[in-house]
Amino acid sequence: MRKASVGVFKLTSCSGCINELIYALVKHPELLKLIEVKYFTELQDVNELTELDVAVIEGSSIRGEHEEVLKKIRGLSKVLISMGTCATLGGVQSLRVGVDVNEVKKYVYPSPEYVDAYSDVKAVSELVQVDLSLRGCPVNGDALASIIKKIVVGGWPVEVYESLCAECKRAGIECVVVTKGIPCLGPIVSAGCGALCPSFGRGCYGCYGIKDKDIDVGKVFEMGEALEKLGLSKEDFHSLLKGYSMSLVKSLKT
Amino acid sequence: MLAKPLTPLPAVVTGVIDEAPLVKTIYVALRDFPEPAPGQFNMVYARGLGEVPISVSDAFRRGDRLVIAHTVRSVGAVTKHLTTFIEVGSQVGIRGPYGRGWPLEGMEGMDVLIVGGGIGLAPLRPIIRYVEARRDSFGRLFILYGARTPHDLIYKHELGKYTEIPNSVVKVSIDKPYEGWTGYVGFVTDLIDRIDLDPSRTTAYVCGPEVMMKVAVRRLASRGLKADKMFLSLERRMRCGMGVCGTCQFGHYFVCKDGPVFSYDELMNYLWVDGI
Amino acid sequence: MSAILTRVEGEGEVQLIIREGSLIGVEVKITEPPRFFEYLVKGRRVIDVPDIVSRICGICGVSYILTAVRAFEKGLGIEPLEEVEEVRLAILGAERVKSHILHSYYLHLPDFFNTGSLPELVDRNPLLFNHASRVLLWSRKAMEVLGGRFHNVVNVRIGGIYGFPKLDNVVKLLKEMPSVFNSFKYMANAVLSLENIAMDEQRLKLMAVYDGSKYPCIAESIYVSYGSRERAVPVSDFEKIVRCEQVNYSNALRYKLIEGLEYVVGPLARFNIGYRHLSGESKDMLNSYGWRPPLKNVFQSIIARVAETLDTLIYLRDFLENYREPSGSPACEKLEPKPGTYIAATEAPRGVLYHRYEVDDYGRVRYSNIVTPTAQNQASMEAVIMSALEGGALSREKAVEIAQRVIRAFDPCISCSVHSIRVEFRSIDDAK
Amino acid sequence: MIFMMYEGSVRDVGKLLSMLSSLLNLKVVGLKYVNKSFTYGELGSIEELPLSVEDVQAPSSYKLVEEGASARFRHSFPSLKYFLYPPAQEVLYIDKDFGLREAKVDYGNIALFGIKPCDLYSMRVLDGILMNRDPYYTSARSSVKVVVVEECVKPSNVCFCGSVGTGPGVSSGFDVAFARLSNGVVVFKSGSSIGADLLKRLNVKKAGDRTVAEYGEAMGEALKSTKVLPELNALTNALEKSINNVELWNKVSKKCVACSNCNMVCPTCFCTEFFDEAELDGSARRLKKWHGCLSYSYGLVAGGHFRPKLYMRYRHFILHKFLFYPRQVGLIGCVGCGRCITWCPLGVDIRETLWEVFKSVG
Repeated sequence: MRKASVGVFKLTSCSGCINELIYALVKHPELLKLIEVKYFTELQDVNELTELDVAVIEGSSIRGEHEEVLKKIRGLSKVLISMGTCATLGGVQSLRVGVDVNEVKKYVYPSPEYVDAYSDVKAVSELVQVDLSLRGCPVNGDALASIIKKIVVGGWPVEVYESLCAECKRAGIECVVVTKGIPCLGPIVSAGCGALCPSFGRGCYGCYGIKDKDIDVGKVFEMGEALEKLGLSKEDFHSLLKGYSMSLVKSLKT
Repeated sequence: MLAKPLTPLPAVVTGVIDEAPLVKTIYVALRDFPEPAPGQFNMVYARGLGEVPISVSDAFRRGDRLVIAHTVRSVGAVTKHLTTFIEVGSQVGIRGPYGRGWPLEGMEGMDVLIVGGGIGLAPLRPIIRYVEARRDSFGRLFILYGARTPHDLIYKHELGKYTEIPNSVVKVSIDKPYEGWTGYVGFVTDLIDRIDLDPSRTTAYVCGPEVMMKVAVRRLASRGLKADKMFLSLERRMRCGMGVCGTCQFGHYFVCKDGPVFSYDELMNYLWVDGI
Repeated sequence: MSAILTRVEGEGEVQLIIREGSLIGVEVKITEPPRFFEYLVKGRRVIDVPDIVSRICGICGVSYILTAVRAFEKGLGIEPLEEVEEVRLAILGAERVKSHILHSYYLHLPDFFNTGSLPELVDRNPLLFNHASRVLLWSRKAMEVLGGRFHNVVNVRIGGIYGFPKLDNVVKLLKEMPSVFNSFKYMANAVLSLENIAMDEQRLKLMAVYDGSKYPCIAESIYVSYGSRERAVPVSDFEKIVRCEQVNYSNALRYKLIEGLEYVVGPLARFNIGYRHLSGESKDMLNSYGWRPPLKNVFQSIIARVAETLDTLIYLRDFLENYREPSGSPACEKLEPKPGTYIAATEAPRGVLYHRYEVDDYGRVRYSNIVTPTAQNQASMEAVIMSALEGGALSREKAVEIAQRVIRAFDPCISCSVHSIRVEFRSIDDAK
Repeated sequence: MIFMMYEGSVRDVGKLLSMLSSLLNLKVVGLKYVNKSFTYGELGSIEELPLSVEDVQAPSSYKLVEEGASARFRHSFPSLKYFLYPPAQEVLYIDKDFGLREAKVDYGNIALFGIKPCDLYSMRVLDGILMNRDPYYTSARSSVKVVVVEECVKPSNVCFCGSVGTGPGVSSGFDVAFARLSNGVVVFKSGSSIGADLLKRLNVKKAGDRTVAEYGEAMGEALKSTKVLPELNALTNALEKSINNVELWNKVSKKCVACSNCNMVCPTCFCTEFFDEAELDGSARRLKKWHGCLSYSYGLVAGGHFRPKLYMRYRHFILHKFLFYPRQVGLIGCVGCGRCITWCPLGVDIRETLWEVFKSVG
């Protein structure tokens, strides 16, 4: 079998998903024999931007250059994967969206004029066509390995869209909302983490992002109402949505 | 009950035919596999990826083996794999045959009307084989078939031969004008109005996209066909093929075991309800 | 001339400024885009801060969480149960193991084996890879059992933790410990017996969070060693003993001691300052290979990392062996933030991590200042590169390679440092 | 059917439990309450049953209170299907040469102990779908040799078994049933020859007239409190008529966010999805997991969707229980346990939905 050429690129992010990818490679070193890593600065010294079978993008775009780079990568890649919540939905840096970036710069930097960033934070899919979106802050390394394996053997993951609650119930975890009145975003958040927070008796704060197929403004509003009764203010609920689901929040307007 | 109801039988691919863009027919040869009836389907398994329900588009004996044809269109993860990576000699898994096929026994003497849209011709082809093999037992054979473009027609090599079947009428349409196409342009359901139909002695077998089947039902009804003489083959998400996974439910039917073929009068209460 | 930094966490560049054939300056630039974390926590509830700042770093999020948690708990007079604190320290320990193995093996070690990539190193020494992987994969399991996941752990909160780890999971972890120690020792042997680690003395000023009672980790004092003298100040005075400066060539925020001297934080500093607190087993292991404090050169940081990893593994073993699932509440239920200033410092894997938060009358963050280890090391990085290259007639490629190695020895965590460093984006094209 | 009734105490319930293992050599399985959490599993002793806690249930709210001897526990979120049809199972391993290895389910011989009438009924419903078709369910279900039911003398706020005829008492499909009256007396009845034999060996006395009367009164009260829905025939007629009423279904599903908690806790929801795990050597694993009809994937196919709107999936959930199940297996598919009400994080109440439909088109 010809080795699949792979490039791993980072935009605005913490490298956490890249570390999950490294974990996946460490856990399954046989993967390294089936792929040819062309670009991956965290792993190797010699990197070239060339035609790729698979491009993996971590992080979101916060300025024009990111968009150019992304378009270039898209043009060179057969398959483009957005890895993690930042790349797929915007990520935690989106918490600043809605405020003029000059305000933000002034707040953090003594010389704001040197900082290049626009007011928006854009998910990869807002800029180029994405073939596969993986959520998670961070993305789950085991799920990542499973998907890479399928792609390497010539397949494609069969996606199932469901709420975190489905995983929570299947795992036999007692619902924190119903039994303890703890605010939990699980009902509107995409499954994928294995109901991590509820397994520690804590409410989901939405780091896999809200569902993108069956949620509209009305449903988000209903959820907000329910959470408010449990003590999570609208403002704080919106922050959680912004922080982990920004690109969907944008598309929810109307 | 099968001894191993959820376990596919390993099968070697013996032939692959390019039918149309994204569409291939995959032949597998199996020993000890029940002979499928026209309209039944198998679950085809691509190892490590998943299973998909695929209609049997042909089945015949070769020596001690049963050769089964599955016509697959690349739309999802598994079908994409089947149409891209599977070649002669590849291994797949097969479970089946499942479901209730086309009612043919008891229809002797009737005219047979086949209406197929796109890849929907695949499950109808065994009817043609069946009637051809028992030509004297049936009345006229109408084959109405349509696709988006001439390229999207499947069984191209065979379509011409259908006209050679005695007492048959074959009409083929494409949706929009296409350079070089001299046949009918329009929807396949339009052709229903262009044949000499005797509603009192016709059984209609319809398969295609659900919208097309709905139009066909209306047209056929307007031509005087009774609801119990129209048969439709439905598509749904299917995971088990035998009524346990629940994902193919349509009203109270399990499409996999109660169907996939239904008479229109069985469906009447559900077919027009969006998303039932 | 400049080169993209590789095998570091995050994205950066090193620029060597050469005039008339001689090196006149070094710039370590961070090309990582800013995320404005201080702004992201502005207006947020105190309880939400730890999960947000965790995302500053993809390797050492627990350090961020715990520093924030520590700041608020201290300021609000919350004292979590001892069992709770032990769980949190165990999570921090698991993170230290993960970070050190990741850095030492996956990023740094290829330098000593003269390979440019991890896959090459794996090819060349599969046994070493297997052993390092076993330790790393175990640290992942430990983080999952104790904290929920490999990073951005979900089990730490202000006032305690969310849930006690399940005993049967702890037992499973413990069962694997002997083979983890075994693997670690194989890896430690490979590192400690390296013969190409630089030995020359660099006269480094060192800083750590240290109060004299235990190996630097979490404490109320900041300790600075100037080589010949030393001083300790309360954590709350941290901003008085350092100064934040900008240099004209990059406008990067960097930190120096108030006297204008660059300083080093991280494993090397901790090791030299806290050596006496290391366990006998760790000391014996080092001594048997001839390593003794003080370590004099940043390339020897890898020795300190090995020592710390062993010490942390011993801590974790003790914790796991003595763990009983407590029946008490894992956290104090009431959290009523008051207006005021909240400060804490801890030792992240890369060194001193300092947080200061101002909370308003509504219990929301009004202002914050987060000083990361990499920001503090940056001046030293440049100085060390400068001295390593001074006077030598090196080819440009060699010079860049040495500069890269120095930076990797520091283990810069670029994604964490960026929020306080001016950013200059270099497109991938230019880098080619 | 008239049952012979006996009376005893909670001690006799314990004795019955140990008889099942000592005498009949059965593994006794029930809803265990250990370390403050519920799971189905083998019961070591009666102490592991939730006998001194009471569940206080309401839409989106579940609290357990310690009530001592007067506590009457009804249910928590795990229904019997957690045991008979587990949430996730590996079903097949395919090696690199396409050799197949099937997972086996072997539960041994089992007595179900202390299950409630609603859950007993759910087993009949699941049998109708899965028995002799799904090999794993068939195997697990066939291992059940004896069923001991606890009748509900004190249904909860969300219980409506009386409305659908599945409880609070039982009249068939069990071996022994017992009811703990408020005065501490436990009434036993047998529903099979095995049950009769067990009660004989248990040596409990025939119930006195007063006990019989108290039992009758308590069960009557319980039945009354759970009759909260419109009459079933009228209700199903209304549902039939509502099928095309998109506006109505949008209205009743307004609060629903498609989280599928109701599917997961419903004792008669059985839908499953298959997943494959690929290994690089060519081998693979196949897993089966519960999948809810409220989830977006339900009805999704490559290239299209048969239930793209949420109201369609919610409507299917309701219609399946009341209209489709009777046509599929001849039994009503809703057992009236109310779990979907309690465990809906947004408090969607199936009783309200049914009334709304009934009033709108009934």
